[in-house]
Amino acid sequence: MNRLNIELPGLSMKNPVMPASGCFGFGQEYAKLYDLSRLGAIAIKATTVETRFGNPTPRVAETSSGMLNAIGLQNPGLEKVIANELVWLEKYDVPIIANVAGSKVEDYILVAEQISKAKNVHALELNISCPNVKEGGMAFGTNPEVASELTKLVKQVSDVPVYVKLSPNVTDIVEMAIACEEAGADGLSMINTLLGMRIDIKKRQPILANGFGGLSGPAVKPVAIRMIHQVSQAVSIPIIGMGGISTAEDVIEFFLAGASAVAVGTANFVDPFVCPNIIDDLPRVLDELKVDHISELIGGSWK
Amino acid sequence: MNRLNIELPGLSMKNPVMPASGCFGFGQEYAKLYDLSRLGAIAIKATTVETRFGNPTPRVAETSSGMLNAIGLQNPGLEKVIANELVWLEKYDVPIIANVAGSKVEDYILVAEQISKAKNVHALELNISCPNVKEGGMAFGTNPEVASELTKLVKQVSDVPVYVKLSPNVTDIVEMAIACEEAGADGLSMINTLLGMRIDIKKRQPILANGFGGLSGPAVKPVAIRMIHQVSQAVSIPIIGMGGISTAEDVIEFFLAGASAVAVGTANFVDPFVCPNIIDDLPRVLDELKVDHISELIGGSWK
Amino acid sequence: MIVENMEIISQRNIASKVYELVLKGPELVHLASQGQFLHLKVSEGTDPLLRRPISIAQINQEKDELTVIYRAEGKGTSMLALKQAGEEVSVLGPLGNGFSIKETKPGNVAILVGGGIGVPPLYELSLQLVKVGVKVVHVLGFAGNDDVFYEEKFTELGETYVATMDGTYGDKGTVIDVIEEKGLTFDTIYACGPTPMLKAIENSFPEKKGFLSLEERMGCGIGACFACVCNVKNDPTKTAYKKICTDGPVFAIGEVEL
Amino acid sequence: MIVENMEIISQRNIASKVYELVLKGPELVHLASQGQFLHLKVSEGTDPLLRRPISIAQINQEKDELTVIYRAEGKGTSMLALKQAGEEVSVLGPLGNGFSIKETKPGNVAILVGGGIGVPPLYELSLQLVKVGVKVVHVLGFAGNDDVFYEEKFTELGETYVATMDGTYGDKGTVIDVIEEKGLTFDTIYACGPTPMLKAIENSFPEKKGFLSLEERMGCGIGACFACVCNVKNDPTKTAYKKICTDGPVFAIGEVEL
Ligand SMILES: Cc1cc2nc3c(=O)[nH]c(=O)nc-3n(C[C@H](O)[C@H](O)[C@H](O)COP(=O)(O)OP(=O)(O)OC[C@H]3O[C@@H](n4cnc5c(N)ncnc54)[C@H](O)[C@@H]3O)c2cc1C
Ligand SMILES: Cc1cc2nc3c(=O)[nH]c(=O)nc-3n(C[C@H](O)[C@H](O)[C@H](O)COP(=O)(O)OP(=O)(O)OC[C@H]3O[C@@H](n4cnc5c(N)ncnc54)[C@H](O)[C@@H]3O)c2cc1C
Ligand SMILES: Cc1cc2nc3c(=O)[nH]c(=O)nc-3n(C[C@H](O)[C@H](O)[C@H](O)COP(=O)(O)O)c2cc1C
Ligand SMILES: Cc1cc2nc3c(=O)[nH]c(=O)nc-3n(C[C@H](O)[C@H](O)[C@H](O)COP(=O)(O)O)c2cc1C
Ligand code: FES
Ligand code: FES
Repeated sequence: MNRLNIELPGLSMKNPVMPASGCFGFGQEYAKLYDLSRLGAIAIKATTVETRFGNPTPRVAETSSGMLNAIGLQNPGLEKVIANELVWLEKYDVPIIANVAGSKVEDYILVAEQISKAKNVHALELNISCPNVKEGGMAFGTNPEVASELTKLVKQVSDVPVYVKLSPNVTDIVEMAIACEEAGADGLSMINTLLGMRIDIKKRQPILANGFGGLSGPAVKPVAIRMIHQVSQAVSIPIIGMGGISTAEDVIEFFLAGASAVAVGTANFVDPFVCPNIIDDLPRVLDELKVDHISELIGGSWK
Repeated sequence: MNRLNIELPGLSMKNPVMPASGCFGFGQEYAKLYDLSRLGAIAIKATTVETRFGNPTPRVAETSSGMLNAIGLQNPGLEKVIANELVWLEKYDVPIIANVAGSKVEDYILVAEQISKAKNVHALELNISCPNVKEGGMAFGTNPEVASELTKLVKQVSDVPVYVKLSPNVTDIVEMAIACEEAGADGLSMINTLLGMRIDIKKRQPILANGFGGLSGPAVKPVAIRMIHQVSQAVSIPIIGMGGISTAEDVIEFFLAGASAVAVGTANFVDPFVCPNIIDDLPRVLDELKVDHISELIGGSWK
Repeated sequence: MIVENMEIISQRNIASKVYELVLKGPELVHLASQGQFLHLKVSEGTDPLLRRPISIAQINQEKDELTVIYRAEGKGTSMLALKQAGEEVSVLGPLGNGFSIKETKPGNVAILVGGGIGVPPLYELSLQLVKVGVKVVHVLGFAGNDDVFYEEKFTELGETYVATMDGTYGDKGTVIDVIEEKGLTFDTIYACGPTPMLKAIENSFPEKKGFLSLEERMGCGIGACFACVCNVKNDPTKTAYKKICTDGPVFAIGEVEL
Repeated sequence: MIVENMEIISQRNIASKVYELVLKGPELVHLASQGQFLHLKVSEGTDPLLRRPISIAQINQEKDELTVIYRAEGKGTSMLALKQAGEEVSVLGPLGNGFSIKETKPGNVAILVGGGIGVPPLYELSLQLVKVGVKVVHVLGFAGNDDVFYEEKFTELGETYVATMDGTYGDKGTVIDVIEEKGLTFDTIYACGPTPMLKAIENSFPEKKGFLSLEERMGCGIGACFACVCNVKNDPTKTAYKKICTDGPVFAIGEVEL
């Protein structure tokens, strides 16, 4: 019996665990370590219309139980992602979620339209929550009208279901979620990183060359759990949960909060085998909790 | 030479270190451990008009490098705080900051008016950011108009300068800060806790009886630093910085971000001597950084 | 109450997931008494962040040593279990008000009832009661055979009954079942264990003099954070409270709401 | 590239804040070569969270042992310094492309220039160069007398010059000063150390064949997170990049922007 399979709009997943966008590149590095077909899905790195180098270095800084990153959406650009990265990924039996980013509305539309046509892209993840770019990114994700408008336009052009990736840097996450649901989003993915900063006291300047960065890792887990708990009760579309997951127990906590699948980000840097390890460990935790199928736990803390 | 003294509206501090409100009770417990006169100031526990028991237990939950609390503003009430706690504190040579809370505007006004008349209360801290109460608290701290209005009213009745304690659970912290400054706030104190949750996977319910709680400790430091960095450049009133401070180096990081004094909360639970230890350790760090007086570092990361 | 870096003298696995840890230091030991607890920092860094409250199981004044017994359950206690002799642990304590032995007269009978990981603080209590001439009877409840510890040590001090929930060792059933079935009689009852057990004791022996040691999630452990409060019995206003960390962890039966 | 729990065989303090750590394990050692690095997890919990990149200083295939040398500077390395023989460390590696010894012909002269904590990877490199018959000259720069380490070990392999910035040991000045003052000549230059030193080498010997080992703050260490990229020289679009963790840490002089 498969105790872990999950069906979500566009995504038929063997198990609910995927690497989070930006923490797994386009899979090539991890493919040297294990068979990517073991994953429930893969959220590939944000793709923009043009080739981007991203921000100057240093781009990462450590914090207590967390890290800040300000990569700045470095990626080869739409054309190369489709021609090289996605084609390379075709050899794996795993649905791909394409993370779509841009500076302007037209950018999002262009990327969404084209990348959603790729054979193995089963869903889009609309990244309106990247805190590390001057234009676009989070600016789209902190205002419900703007998010709603963008979601509608992307839905019109996408061949596959659209998940909107929410920013936690808002006063009212429920309002944002509802706006996206009403605009036609097929699912939500949350949370992206919290905007943070660390200062090098010797140099008297931020550690990150970009100044600000996005906080991820176990430190943010309680914020993610809280937001998913709130949002899952207010919307009826599924949530891909993320933020600090590093163990099978964490996955269960996200499910009980209201997630229907999860993404693992920062933990891949600590242990590159973390995704398959979690997948292998989940049945043990389900046994302990006397649960047959993981889907029984969705929203279990409030249902 | 005193290298640590700081002058802020209402507060003439020997050093910039105070315990944060709610993490030090009214000082009696820590007075058994060290002389409270060594502290730069003391922010006492939130005071409401009436005696409050607070929320049911469990009221705290641990998170990675942080903790959640949902104490719910337990306190003996305005009358007893003035008659007992503040009078007891008179024997120490240390300015008191009274943290003012309530469910309605009138509550805030009543507490502010009366407590500001107490001999040793040198400033108020307007708590519009407590995430742990159903009414009032954070509701006042997430809308700039509401915060502004409350600040104005409290300023009218207070005999001492008023610091507004900001909630980090907002989309635009700068907007909140400016609203408070324009309403007449003498200073800001930030950040209060981030709204979070943890779920007990065996019980399938939140660990905290209250469900949500406020996240504090080292985990939130990067968010605090970021917000102080943003706000200190946008306002001209001083900032009491807090969020995850546990070492003298952390204090310097907050000063460089833009704080003019700091409060230490959660770290008191890990090491009850943390405040005097930090104070004693600061000169060593100033030596290492070749700085004569700590005030030279205020805003040093952006000035 | 002080903070002391204490040296680990020994660490032994004495039952399923249960460890006996002996700590040595010149100062704290001499302030401690039965029923008080320690707040242990199990790691250097900020994860886990908070200290862990653990009861004092034995005090050895001559050797400057303290014994604690704990179950490696969650993250913090599991990390503590990895520590070895020679390493140091930061200890805040002694905390709280422990068991008063004055409440039982010499010659009288005290029954000490422990449930699972509530058993440890009863050991130092028993030593002290025996020292002043109180007759002690122990009733120790565990989940199963693998969880039993310190039976012989308690037996050396007085009559000792062990019950397990699954009946794999001793009598099957709860500690209350044992007291009733064996018809045990006593002047004073001291208990530590899960809240349902404490409630059952309160209900079963309403007329007896008794003391219960409570547990709650703690922040500071010293009375400052208001994490660990409980309601006081018969308080219609529901605003009166006791702090388990400083007013307790031991309360007289009927004093606070369980 | 694998993740292996390696046992600490020894840990020695060899200069001010500098430690030499010998790790043993059956697998990783046999994949490693000079100039590659390891990604070390210094604690069990989530603080510190990230692994620390540390170069391989020596590889002992027969004994299944690796040596690394690091400065206990910040939180992570300070915690690593507290670990003792017998404990385990989780190691991800070997990572990156190291120094190629094929670039110098047997009989030719290679100069190995190290600055401070950039010295360690040159040791295994020197061992390998000597093995294939290359004549090695070492120029090692340190801040001061207390910081010097491995001078004798390098001297056993070839001519070795030590410079300190404050002149408290060896020659006063930079490694470049030493090379110029002593009029050292060479066919190939290999260097590891602070970026200003690497830049000075690039500028001083533009016509020489040389290899520089770079540093950058890292996330994954395996090429997936894009934390450690640098620009490629002479790229007008400024979009070409190299990842220090996988394309480096060693680059030919002139390959990337320093
Ligand atoms: C006064 C007192 C005395 C105690 N004496 C003992 C003893 O002698 N032996 C023993 O094994 N246990 C004792 N406990 C319980 C012990 O404190 C918890 O088992 C322990 O804190 C759990 O930590 P963890 O790292 O295993 O779990 P985690 O899940 O990592 O703990 C997370 C957080 O929850 C708190 N927590 C979890 N469970 C409990 C609990 N049952 N009570 C209080 N806090 C909890 C932890 O302290 C920590 O802050 C005592 C508790 C109290 C209040
Ligand atoms: C390829 C490579 C090889 C290295 N080899 C060695 C070596 O052999 N010996 C040695 O002593 N040091 C070496 N370093 C530097 C070493 O990685 C840092 O000194 C170390 O990571 C600092 O960690 P910390 O815990 O002391 O400081 P913290 O301040 O706690 O570090 C915080 C974060 O910043 C990162 N960081 C801080 N300084 C540096 C730095 N200089 N380079 C990269 N990341 C940094 C840490 O890895 C961590 O993620 C190497 C670095 C790289 C990139
Ligand atoms: C280095 C790094 C790069 C990231 N890049 C992206 C990205 O390109 N697109 C995106 O939507 N999220 C990106 N994220 C956010 C993660 O996908 C994830 O939402 C977040 O890190 C929280 O999960 P975690 O705590 O498990 O890392 C990035 C995170 C990190 C740490
Ligand atoms: C147990 C606890 C109780 C608190 N009570 C209050 C309070 O009564 N009033 C208030 O303004 N802030 C309160 N806070 C917030 C702290 O004052 C502080 O803003 C926050 O904890 C961040 O600082 P820290 O990370 O150093 O703890 C409380 C925090 C904790 C942990
Ligand atoms: S634990 Fe803080 S008051 Fe009891
Ligand atoms: S450290 Fe992640 S790509 Fe180099």
